[in-house]
Amino acid sequence: MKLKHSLFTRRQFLNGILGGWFGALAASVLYPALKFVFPPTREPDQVILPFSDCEDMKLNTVKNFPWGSKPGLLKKNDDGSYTAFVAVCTHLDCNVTYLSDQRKFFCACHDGWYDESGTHIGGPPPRPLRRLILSIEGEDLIIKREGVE
Amino acid sequence: MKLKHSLFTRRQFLNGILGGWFGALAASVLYPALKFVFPPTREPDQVILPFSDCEDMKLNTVKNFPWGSKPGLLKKNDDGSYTAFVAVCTHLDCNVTYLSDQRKFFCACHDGWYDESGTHIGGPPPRPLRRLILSIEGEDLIIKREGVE
Amino acid sequence: MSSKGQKMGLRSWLDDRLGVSAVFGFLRDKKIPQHRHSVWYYTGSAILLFFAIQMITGFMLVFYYNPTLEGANTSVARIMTEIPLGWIIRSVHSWSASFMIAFVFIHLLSIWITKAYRKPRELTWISGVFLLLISLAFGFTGYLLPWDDLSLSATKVGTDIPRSIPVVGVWVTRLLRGGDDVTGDTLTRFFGFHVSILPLFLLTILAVHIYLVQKQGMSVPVSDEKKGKKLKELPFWPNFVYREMVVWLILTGILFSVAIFFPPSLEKAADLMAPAPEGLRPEWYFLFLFQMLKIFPSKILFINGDTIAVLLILLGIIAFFFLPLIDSKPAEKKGKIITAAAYLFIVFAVAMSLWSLLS
Amino acid sequence: MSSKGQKMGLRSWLDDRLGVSAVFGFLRDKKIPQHRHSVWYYTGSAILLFFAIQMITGFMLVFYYNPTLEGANTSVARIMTEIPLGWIIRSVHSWSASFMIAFVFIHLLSIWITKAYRKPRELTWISGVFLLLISLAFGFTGYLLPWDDLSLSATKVGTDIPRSIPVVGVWVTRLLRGGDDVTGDTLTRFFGFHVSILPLFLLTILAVHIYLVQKQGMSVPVSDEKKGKKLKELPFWPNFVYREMVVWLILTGILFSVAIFFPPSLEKAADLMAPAPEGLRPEWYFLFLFQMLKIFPSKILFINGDTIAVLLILLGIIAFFFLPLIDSKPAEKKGKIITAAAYLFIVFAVAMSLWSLLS
Repeated sequence: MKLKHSLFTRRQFLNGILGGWFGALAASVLYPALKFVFPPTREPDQVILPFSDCEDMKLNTVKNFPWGSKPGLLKKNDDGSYTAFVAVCTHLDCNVTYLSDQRKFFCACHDGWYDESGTHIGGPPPRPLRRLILSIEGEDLIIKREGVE
Repeated sequence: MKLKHSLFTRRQFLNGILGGWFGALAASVLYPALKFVFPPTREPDQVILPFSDCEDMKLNTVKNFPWGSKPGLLKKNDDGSYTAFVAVCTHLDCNVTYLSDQRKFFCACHDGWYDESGTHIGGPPPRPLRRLILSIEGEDLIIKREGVE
Repeated sequence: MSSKGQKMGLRSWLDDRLGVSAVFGFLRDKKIPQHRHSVWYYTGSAILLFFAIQMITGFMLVFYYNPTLEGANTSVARIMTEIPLGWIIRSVHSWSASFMIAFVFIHLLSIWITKAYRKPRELTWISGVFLLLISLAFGFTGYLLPWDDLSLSATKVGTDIPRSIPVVGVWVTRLLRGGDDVTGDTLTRFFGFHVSILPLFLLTILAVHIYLVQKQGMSVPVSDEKKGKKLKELPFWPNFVYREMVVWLILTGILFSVAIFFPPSLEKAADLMAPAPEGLRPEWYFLFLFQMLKIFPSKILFINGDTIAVLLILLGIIAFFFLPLIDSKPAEKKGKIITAAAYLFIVFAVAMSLWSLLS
Repeated sequence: MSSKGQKMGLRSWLDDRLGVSAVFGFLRDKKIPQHRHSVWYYTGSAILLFFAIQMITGFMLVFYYNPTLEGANTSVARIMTEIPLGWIIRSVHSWSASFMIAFVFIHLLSIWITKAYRKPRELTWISGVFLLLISLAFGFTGYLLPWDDLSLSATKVGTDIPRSIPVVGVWVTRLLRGGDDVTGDTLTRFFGFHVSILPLFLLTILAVHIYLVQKQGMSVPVSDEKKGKKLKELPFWPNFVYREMVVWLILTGILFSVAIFFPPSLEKAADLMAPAPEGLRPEWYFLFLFQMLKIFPSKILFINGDTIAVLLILLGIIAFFFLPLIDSKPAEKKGKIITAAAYLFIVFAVAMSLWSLLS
């Protein structure tokens, strides 16, 4: 049935109303559902360690610290300086370990190798290890994510 | 088909074999399943409390102690003697509390009342509170289940 | 030709393999009788709506809920405060459960009163009572999961009730509790029932139930059937389905509004050693049974009062279950006693619930 | 008369309401063709056997397992040492999973090689591939639950793989992990998939699959069909069912023997901060994919090697999925390339698995 002066048939009108209603409902239901299922994960902006804990590290050794839910590795270089890495292989996310005697980082999952500066030198890893930015303020060793002021 | 000199038909024989096999299998499967689903629960045979903890209780007060996964109540009577109860209502298993001012045990679930000796005096409870057996050995207050030597 | 022809081609390709044209044909020809009791026909699909919402929100809550002594209350608190919009999901799940059970009661009572369970629908009724019991089991197990004082005590009472049944009772209690007492194992076990075992039972019986409803067609109430004249009918597709959709939209709207404005609270974590809190109350749909147990005397003659109360309740459930065999009159006969029993039950349940709420 | 008459009466009473006589009649008349490839017909019911065992033992394990960072490993240890006969239940669940997946592979390969997926069984094949993927998802999620070092690393790798897929990949990883990293939330979520979500999917698709198999009857291999002569047939009931039962008894015997003599071990609890252990290996059915990822170069031209590997695997799955549309020849034609591809796949998978095991 089409009324005079109407652009729609009654069926089109009803379908439009119902469809629009369902669409709006679906969207308003989907939004909280997605928010809930994909909660935001916050990587920490910075982690603060007491510097005294790291001062007496031997040269060419590493120390574990928690970087959010991932492990971080603080490495004391041969010149006494420090470097910090996210100790997670850039290939498929396994935790790496530092082999002091070989001066290499090693990921046991797929035989991934990095040299002591974190550059990938063997196996499947496509990128170097992620570095974190270090600064010492008073008693504290402050470890920051790149790009955080 | 029935063989000469045979008491069974072939069908009976096969059904018997298969049925017996299934029966034996079912029983051997059911036994571990039931064992697993109904694990034995062990009520403790005894609980030992340091007597020093209870010595300075006021008259007509109670002290909580864990009796396995249930609460126990140690009550100091007016004459300075002690009584121990399993503090669980005999009606439907709710935890009871002792009301010092009224000298009664009370279960809030269905308004159950017990007098200070644990006898049921009001509401739905069908039996008195369960008593435990007390003895003092040296520094220890030993609380035993009835029937345990 | 081309587009429509392709569409026809795909349909017949699918039909050759799936054989679903019989189902579609059936649904296209299905008619819903129209009379002054037609409104009850919508309760079935309302239950399905709430059940679907329960499934979806339940799958979501399972992502964050921890069924352990240490984790249960904390993880619900985390869902309520930390996970984005978690409080809405929990609130919808909790309210939708109440709505679903309310509609299950209405659905069964309407069938009871209109005698729609009579021949040939006896098995449909029995499967429906099964579904009611499973829904109540969902409600009972779900009530414990937030693990606060009230839910712990309600569970202690609820799982102790079967113990009054002679011989088998104590084993039922142990099966439910995972031991002689309510402990962390009970919580883990209730979670298993709630998310893993009960859903499979419910879906299986639901499939049978829906199949039976389709197979036997809609029942017409006694009062409308005996008039003898032909009733008006509404095509199932699209007329009835469209009306159902409108009902769904309204119910969803009400559900979400209630869920957003009245989210369920969360009390502090239960302590197995603490005395039972005052004001203990189970979910509203168990209130009348709860009140019944409360007012029963502790001894009747020499027998434990509870045992009698529990056996009475059990007898009631069995009678309800076998209602179509108790009232096996032909479909067109009146049944005044049965109708009276239904109203009596409603009055009894409402009165007991109110008594419990007001005392 | 009396007893037999009553039995007939009950049967017709039930049939009036349920309408199952069609099903029984169908099963009574069903025939299984006999030829030299008939042995593969038994693989389907073997899968059902193992799946039933998985359901029952799974329901039981859910009573004691805690899906939390603190509780997972401890609760499995408790099942292994404290709960009566718990180690057997866990061992049967673990071994039955392997047996089930092995038989799913055999089932699909036999259908691939005998070309039983051809018209009109395209949808049967596709539903079967779905069932394979769901079974693998069961295996993958279940592997994490004991929460030891090996299972944690395997899960980190497994859930990171989708990230290589452009655009959607990162969201798949986040959906699986419940965040950017594998944490306690991942464990809780995997448990939810394993005990609550996947079972419903599997049962639904399984119902469709079994319906389709019954509707279309058993396929006869190309080689036997073109001989033109009539094949011998075995009645489904009781002859074939009895033979199946014998197969079940033998398989159950083997399963229980293996489960009792080789129970799975339990390593110490996983530590999210510890380096990945050496000798990391997924379950055996993922070995060939694991090895493939391991040997892929890190860069091919300018593109990330993993991305290419993952897209290749994805392409393989899609091709497998749509096999009946790729090889759409009539059922009686030979298909040498398809047969060769099947054998090639078997050789490839076995060689890669052995390489991984021996290296």
